[in-house]
Amino acid sequence: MIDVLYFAWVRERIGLPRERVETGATTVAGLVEELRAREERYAAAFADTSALRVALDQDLADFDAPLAGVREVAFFPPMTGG
Amino acid sequence: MIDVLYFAWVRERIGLPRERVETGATTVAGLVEELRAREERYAAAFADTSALRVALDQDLADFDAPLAGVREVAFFPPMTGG
Amino acid sequence: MRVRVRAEAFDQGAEVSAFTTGATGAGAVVSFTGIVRPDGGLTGMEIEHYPGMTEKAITAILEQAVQRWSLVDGLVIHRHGRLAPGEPIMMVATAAPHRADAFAAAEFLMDYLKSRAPFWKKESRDGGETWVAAKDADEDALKRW
Amino acid sequence: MRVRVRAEAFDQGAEVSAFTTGATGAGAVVSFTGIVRPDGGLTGMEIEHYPGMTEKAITAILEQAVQRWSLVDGLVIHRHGRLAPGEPIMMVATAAPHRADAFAAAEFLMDYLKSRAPFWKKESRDGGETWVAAKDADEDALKRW
Repeated sequence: MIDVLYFAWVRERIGLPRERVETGATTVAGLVEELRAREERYAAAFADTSALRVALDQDLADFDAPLAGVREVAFFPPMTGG
Repeated sequence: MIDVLYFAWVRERIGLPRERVETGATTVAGLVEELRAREERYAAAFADTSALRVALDQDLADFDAPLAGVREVAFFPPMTGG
Repeated sequence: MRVRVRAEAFDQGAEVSAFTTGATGAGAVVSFTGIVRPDGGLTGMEIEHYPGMTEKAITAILEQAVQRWSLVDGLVIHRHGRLAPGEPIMMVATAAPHRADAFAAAEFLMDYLKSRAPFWKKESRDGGETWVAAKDADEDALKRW
Repeated sequence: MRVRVRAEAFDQGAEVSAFTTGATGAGAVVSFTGIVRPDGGLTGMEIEHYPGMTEKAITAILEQAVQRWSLVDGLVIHRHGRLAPGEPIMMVATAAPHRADAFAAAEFLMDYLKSRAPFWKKESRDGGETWVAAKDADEDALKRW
């Protein structure tokens, strides 16, 4: 079980801010494939991963990063702080 | 007659902050020559004009600038504001 | 070195004063304040963030700046939640012996906060709400460091 | 746009607040404060200036910055007379729609004030008083603009 968080329009598109996910995926990309296959709203949110960023346990990571030992995965659009 | 002002170590070396000067010089360099010839303290202050800056009527100028119409000449070291 | 992420407004004048007073040995203090610009009929802004990661990311950016430019001190304050046009969104302050370091560190902090701290802005206008898109220029700005 | 040359201390926090409040339409406010650094046993500093020319020179520099970076507003405060270590000497503030302009204008103002505004610093130490020499680096800094 892993905590999956969504922010900004990813959160709005999927319709929830976080959920617990049971996954067999070994990488972020594998997890994205599983989520996409769930429902249309997930497929829409993850349609173009080049428009998304991912953080593993609150550190920015790449989509090919391994999930081993990770407790929290967050998906969000490019940041617009400042 | 022209007002001649001195600042910082130029003022200290010459021993006064300003004076009225009767001059026949047509350029700043000519005025400097006249002042140098006056006394040792002037010669010392104007020994190296590359270490000095000049302003004519409160605008920075060059040592070869003409004095025609100028009412106030100021000599000082390079500025150290900020 | 201090990082504050909060919904409440802050008094940037009081923050700059306190920061300067505390920065013993500094010869130069630079502050930057970002304000909600009332552009194109903007009626408000909502800033979402990622609690936990936000503080962690900003602290890492600030530590990098302090080390790289030998800062005497550094400060980042960033708001989240609902903001009105004209309100300060965030500020950074840097203190260094010399001005070039204080300026460079403040610009570095701003460039990194724009693209590497987990905040997302949503603008409200009469026509509705839209998420602000990240600019390529902001990502490119990181390359100079 | 305001230029103030004065012997009295100023409250840079209050100045930054008032400046920001007045800068309607700005998205970015940058401030710089220069402080007397207590370096190498410095006990005090005396700043001489050229009344009349000082205001004229600073106003010209500020007008140039406002025009070049489309500033919403600009402010320069510079003290003269006797200052103690740790005291603010001067400040500049710039307000612009975007951050790059506010930063560039503030750095430009500082570079020009260093070498083109008629101020001269004399430092006091136990050993006596010495006029601060202009640095080649400060003159060189002007070339980037």
